[in-house]
Amino acid sequence: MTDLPHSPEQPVPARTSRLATFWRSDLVWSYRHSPVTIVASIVALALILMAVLAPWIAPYNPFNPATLNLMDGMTPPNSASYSDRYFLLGTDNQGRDVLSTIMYGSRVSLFVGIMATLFAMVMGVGLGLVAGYAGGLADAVIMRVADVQLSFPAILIALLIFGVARGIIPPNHQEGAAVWVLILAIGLANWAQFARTVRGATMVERQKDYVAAARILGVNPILILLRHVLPNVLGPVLVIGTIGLALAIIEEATLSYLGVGVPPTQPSLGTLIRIGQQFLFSGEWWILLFPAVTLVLLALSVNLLGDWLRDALNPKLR
Amino acid sequence: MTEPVLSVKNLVVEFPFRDDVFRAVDDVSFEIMPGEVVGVVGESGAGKSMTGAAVIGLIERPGHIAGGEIRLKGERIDNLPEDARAKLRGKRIGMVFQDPLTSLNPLYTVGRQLVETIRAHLPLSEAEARRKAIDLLVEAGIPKAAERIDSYPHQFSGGMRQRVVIALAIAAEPELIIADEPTSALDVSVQAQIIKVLKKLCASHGAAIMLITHDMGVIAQTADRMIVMHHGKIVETGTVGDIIRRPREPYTIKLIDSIPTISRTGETIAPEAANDDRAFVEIRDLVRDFELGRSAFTRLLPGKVEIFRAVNEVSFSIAKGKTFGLVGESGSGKSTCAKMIVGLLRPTSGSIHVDGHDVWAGAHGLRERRRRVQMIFQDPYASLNPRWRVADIVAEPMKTLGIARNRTEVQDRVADLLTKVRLEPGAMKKFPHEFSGGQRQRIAIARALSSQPEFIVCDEPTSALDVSVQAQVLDLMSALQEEFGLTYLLISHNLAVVRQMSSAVGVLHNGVLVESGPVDAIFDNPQADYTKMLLDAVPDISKVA
Amino acid sequence: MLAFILRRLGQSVLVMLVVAFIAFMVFRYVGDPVVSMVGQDATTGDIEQLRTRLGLNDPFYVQFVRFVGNALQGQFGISYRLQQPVSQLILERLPATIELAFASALIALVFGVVLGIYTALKPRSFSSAVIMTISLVGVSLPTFLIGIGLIYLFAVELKVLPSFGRGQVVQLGWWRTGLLTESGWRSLILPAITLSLFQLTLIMRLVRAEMLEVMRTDYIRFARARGLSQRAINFGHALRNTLVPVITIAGLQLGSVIAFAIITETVFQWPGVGSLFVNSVQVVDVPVMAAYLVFVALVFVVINLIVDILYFIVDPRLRDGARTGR
Amino acid sequence: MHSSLTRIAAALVATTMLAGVANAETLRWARASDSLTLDPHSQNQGVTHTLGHHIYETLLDRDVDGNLQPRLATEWYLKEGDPTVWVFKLREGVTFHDGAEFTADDVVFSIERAKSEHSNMRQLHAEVESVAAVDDYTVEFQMVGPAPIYPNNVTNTFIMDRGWSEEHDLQEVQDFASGESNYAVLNANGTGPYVLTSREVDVQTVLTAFEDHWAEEPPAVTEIIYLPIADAATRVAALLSGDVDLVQDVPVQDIERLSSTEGFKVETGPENRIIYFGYRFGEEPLRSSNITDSNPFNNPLVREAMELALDRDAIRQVVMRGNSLPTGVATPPFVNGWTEELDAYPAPNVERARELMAEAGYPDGFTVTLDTPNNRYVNDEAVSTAFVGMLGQIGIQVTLASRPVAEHSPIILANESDFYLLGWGVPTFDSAYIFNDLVHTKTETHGTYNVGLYSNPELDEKIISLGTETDLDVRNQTIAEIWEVVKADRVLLPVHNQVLNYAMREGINLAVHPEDQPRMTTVTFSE
Repeated sequence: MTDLPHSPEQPVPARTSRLATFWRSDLVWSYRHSPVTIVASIVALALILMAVLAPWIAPYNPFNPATLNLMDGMTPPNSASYSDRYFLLGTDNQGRDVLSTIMYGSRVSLFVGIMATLFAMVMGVGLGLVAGYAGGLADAVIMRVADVQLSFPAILIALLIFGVARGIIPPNHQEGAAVWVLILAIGLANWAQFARTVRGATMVERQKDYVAAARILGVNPILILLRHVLPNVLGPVLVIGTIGLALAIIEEATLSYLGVGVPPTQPSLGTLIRIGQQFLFSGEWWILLFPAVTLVLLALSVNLLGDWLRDALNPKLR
Repeated sequence: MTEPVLSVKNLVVEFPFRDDVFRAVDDVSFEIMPGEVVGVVGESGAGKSMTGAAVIGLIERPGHIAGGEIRLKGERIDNLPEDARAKLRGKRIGMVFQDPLTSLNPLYTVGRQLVETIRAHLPLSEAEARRKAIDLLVEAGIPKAAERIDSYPHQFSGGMRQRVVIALAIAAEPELIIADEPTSALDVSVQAQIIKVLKKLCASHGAAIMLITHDMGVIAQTADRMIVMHHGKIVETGTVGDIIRRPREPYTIKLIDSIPTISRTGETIAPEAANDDRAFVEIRDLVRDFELGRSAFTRLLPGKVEIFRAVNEVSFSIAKGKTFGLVGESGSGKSTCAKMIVGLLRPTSGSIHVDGHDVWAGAHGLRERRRRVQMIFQDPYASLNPRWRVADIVAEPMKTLGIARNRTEVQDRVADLLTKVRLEPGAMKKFPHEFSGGQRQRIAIARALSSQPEFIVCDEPTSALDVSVQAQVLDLMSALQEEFGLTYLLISHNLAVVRQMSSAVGVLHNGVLVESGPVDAIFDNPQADYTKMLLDAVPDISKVA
Repeated sequence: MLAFILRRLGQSVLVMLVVAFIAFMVFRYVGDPVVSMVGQDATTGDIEQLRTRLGLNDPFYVQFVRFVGNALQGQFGISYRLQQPVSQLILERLPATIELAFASALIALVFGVVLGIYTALKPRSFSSAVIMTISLVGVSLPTFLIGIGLIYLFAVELKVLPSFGRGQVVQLGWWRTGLLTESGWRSLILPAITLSLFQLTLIMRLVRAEMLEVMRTDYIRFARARGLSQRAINFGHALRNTLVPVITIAGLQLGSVIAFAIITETVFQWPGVGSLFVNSVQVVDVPVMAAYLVFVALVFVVINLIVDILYFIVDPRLRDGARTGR
Repeated sequence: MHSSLTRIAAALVATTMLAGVANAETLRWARASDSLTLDPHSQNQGVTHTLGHHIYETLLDRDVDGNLQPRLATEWYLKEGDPTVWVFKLREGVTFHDGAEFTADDVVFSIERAKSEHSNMRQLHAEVESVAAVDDYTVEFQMVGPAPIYPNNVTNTFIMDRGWSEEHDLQEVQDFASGESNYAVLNANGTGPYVLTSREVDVQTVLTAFEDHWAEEPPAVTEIIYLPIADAATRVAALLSGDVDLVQDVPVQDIERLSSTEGFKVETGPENRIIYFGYRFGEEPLRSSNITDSNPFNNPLVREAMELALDRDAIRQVVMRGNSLPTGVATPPFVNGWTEELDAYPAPNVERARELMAEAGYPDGFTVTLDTPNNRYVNDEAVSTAFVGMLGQIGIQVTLASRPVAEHSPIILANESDFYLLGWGVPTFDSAYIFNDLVHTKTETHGTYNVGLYSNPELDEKIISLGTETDLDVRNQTIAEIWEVVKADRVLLPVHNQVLNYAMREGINLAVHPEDQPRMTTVTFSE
């Protein structure tokens, strides 16, 4: 029998280097051809870098109260302050450098956002996998809970969870735990999206024969879920994760706006906006404007990336 | 016969693909005369569907006609503006798609869709259009058409829906019907009826048919002339009889050679029976019930349980080293059988013994089953985890069952297996999407062999593949059976494949094994009516007029 | 159908009980209402006494059972803060919230669906890309910022629209409506827009995605092959099929508008249940907070039920039970 | 573009102003929160009383300087020969809104009601044993003992009509536990200058002038539309956009902008409220500190260091925008017992403070959590944040726990805070009110807000004596002695007295009320 190396039905790409393959991959190709995405990713990257490197690149450390001079408060952007220090974006009502607080604040916001999203992701993906794979009662219970959860705005749920946590944690530990409570609250408020999507994708994947092949071998169901199903449902998870990150950042801001966020001595972007909003009418526009613009830029660029990712990972939409 | 209905000259359809351009249809020319049935045949990717889409003007973006011309009754149509082309559709060119389940809008009644189509093209009142719709349904062979016209698509069976689709296509009396794989999604028995309806309707309404299909058998039975396409080009055209009996081009020759037939033409490919006739696999009174319409919550409540029996007391046995073919149409329970045998689904009652071990009996049976039984699936695209490398896919069974643990040992074995299924060992590092369908099915076979099984259940192993590839895979399976002394359970709706591969065969219908026995006996001298009907319905190139 | 609705109702009751329980439990931890209720002059003894009188010293389950029992009779007790029956308070404020929610739901639905269809029908056009990108701004701006921005622009700088409240209202039976006066309509504009933006974006994107999905289906191709007009295909076939999945999600989204209104109502001082809730949270007015949560759950349950029934009407496949179709 | 916008805006302002002048007698009055109830004795809370004063009246009133003034009572004195009886002579010719005549019987009824079990005003009348009508216009209050300053306690206790109350079953004050709402919560019948026309809780309350009021001059404002607007930005926006005429609780940062905006002005004046920091006394280590073997706050040197770190003037200038009166004593200047010497505070001295910290044994400082409300006092959170920065400079690393007052108060009252910010109003205008609750050792009846659990038996004795001492000179001497100890011990760390701001449309005149209880009767209009 003369063996044909390739069937005629589908051309197989010539072998190229891994880098070249990557460069030609769908994802990269669609990225290269979307100027909005390129700009968004540059903005997002810049903001993330700015946040991560804040302790090294910020002109001041606004979290260290010892360095503050209250009399520097309300210095307008790019002008001389009481103590003769220079503040590019001015100072807030506590004499904190607005630029530095934005840098450190983004750090807090991003940390909360990323951790909360990761938490929601792990929980949602886990429950979604179980619901989609096991089906039956587990599925019914998990998805009902998710439905109820989805019908309440995340903010309301986060408020509730925040309230409960505050009730449980003794007052003296609340501030230290505030960030974690926030992460927990936002995470718990957002897991259902992941669970829903993953459940749907899992139910599709479960029907596929590669899962049957593993089941025939008697592979442990947990291993099937983790090694077979999980990698194949990660695409939509990534999309929701990205969009969820933007959402989490906004939720953190809204919670902080409602006054139930991180301590005001270590403000996040939302806390900064809450503080800045008080100066909307009094002329100190920089205290509100710069953090607000940063927040919107951050959320927008992350959203744009998520949007691109959604389209890029869903070739049908192209 | 002066003027052709359709005349296509030097048609080129291109798909700009990133920096590249993919030529789906390349310099294709042909003509269809009034009332003529022309078959367009080719394997997947041959450009036959794209040619049809180009004619009716439904090429999906970003594809477009890049050259050539299309004339309908002499009038050039490919360069018409979109709304003018839209007016031709349905009115002068009708189309039938492959899947009747998805071709109809699920939210509207059949009648509404018919009336809407009729009134879009003919100046009829609502009532007149409705009368015509009923007539069309009657013509298309829908019983009680006057009542059923107000039913929704989901209330029809697949075959009935395809009749509705044909009625819709013919509703405005077009001169040409393009039928794109009109029967591929249907069972054999239904397939024959649909072809008949299509031919009858077109004949009575005077429409020519452009029949696009991968199934040479369908064309053999239906078409007057045929066009063979390959890689976007026409390879050969001629009358059906000429091409099937005397193909000229090497591609056509190879294509026709690889088509299995239910008539025993030559040597059997299946290896001659080993002398050991003791039943290696023994299926006894296998039954499987499903509960219907119960959600997880309602299951908690007491109440009447409606039961559907998918498999009903099926018994057969397979001798070691032999192939048992299990045939049946969709819903006959053959896949349920397969699932019970490989351990994916617990039987309601009955037993399955492999080499004397009851595979559903406790931990022992479980162990024996996992070691001895393997499965090859229908869809090579879904049966390989797309995120795993080939090496890992093939190694999984041997690692899971502890056949080989040491890394180099695993690697050696995987390389060995890949060679056995005639793939380069270099394939190990690649992902499944880098392979064609046939190659993937070989990877799947390598995986099945990886646990050194004695018995392999093959569930429609080639039905997703093109004929030429199908032949290669079947060859490979036979060769491996010989080499390893494997026992196969071959499940297929394709009678020809079963006949070619099996030594014994069973026919399943509605969960019941209506007939079983040696393959020649069943095929040449069927006893059950169902088997006879099935065999009669099979389109076969040997039946060419 | 009846059996189906009964089953749904059963599930709804379960949901309500769970929410009631959570609501009750949560608020036991939010803070101590008594401290806000007594004045600066109260002594520790007074406080203890009030706690006992309010039953706050009873075991948890006793309080819960009492709560559910009363809730079933529509009794959520007396607001600690306003000293009026909670059910009356909520009923009084319901019209404001419902009018706001409906107005913004309408905006979100109309613009969401229209823009969604537009961007789906012209997926590659420049204007669609612009709409899609701009719509992301809508979900990237926190609601409170949008509200403040709109107030600043339209009320303070331009002085064309009122900055707060719902203007003049007219009493129609127990329903107090702002829709019959000009000032009522003018007051509605900014809050309704603020509240609708988020949902608008969601619905638009949902409609677009679903419609693109539908446009790729065989029956749309077949409809084109049948020579139906583009109009008939887009709006007769594609849209209706698009709306089936949209109904569920849009329905639930619109339900959550009512609860989502918390922030908008606070910013615009809109006298609805949302601002009642926020005001109550500040002073830990437990009866109001618990009743509000139960109310939101009720809205969810009712909307869910309506959505299910709509589904039945829209999708014939469901009417025959799921068994026939695959 | 910009100039045309401004022109449009200016035109619009002009039209709204015209509209405003046209119905000059109506005043749209906005503040942060609504009155909790119209039931006069249910809540002892400033906002509630403020509205109450427009509908109901009290026996005595207080002027802008805090002096007692006649209202429904024209004279009041201790009964000759019996220092335990207070006599009130009542005003004649006063009628309730429903036409009923005001008599001594109504006073007896109201005081008894205010003393009843569910009344929140009960505490103020705890010393009253019984009330009796001598004749139609004379009432005698029998006290449990000598109660020299009791008249100070009646300024927020409103007088209801006995007939109307009995008709509507109002003998009992609203009881939360009963699960029922009483008639007086939403309805009112007082003798006050305004009649309740409509009330929509949290939305708006409309009052119209009472034509038969006893006052000679009818008020300039004939109709009041009272509008609670919780969000500060919205409140200011409402004033700027002409939707309201008068706004209370103006954020300090907006005062300058408002007063410099054409057509608006801001009245400011001191409030009878002190803002202070408190800390835990006693040997027990702090809960939130890294020092686990002692309580740094218990060390007087640390307390002195903290005071030296506190830059009150900077807080005034930056955080309060000049709208506060920094002080060194925990009492507002209105209060009996306040002196200028007490009010003096040391200049900040970080160097010295660091030395004191080292001397106290905390050269590297320590950590602690500061509990602050964030919606109770003017810029409360910002004041705390600023102090956190200042303490950071002497090595005290503070974590700020900022909470809404509803969450803050329970922590305070349960003595769970190590270090906190609190404000204290003095409705009786007497130091004893401060000592009773903030300085006296915590007991069932005293020291409710002595969060730091400061305890000085000697002071306790003196504080108790204030309640019965009838010789005012002796009493004032004792008050001075107590203040001396309190200040020397730094029992509390006062920051400033709050300053109130009322913003209004140009053409409206209203002075700031020290208890933040503005009376619309005092509003005048000018051209």
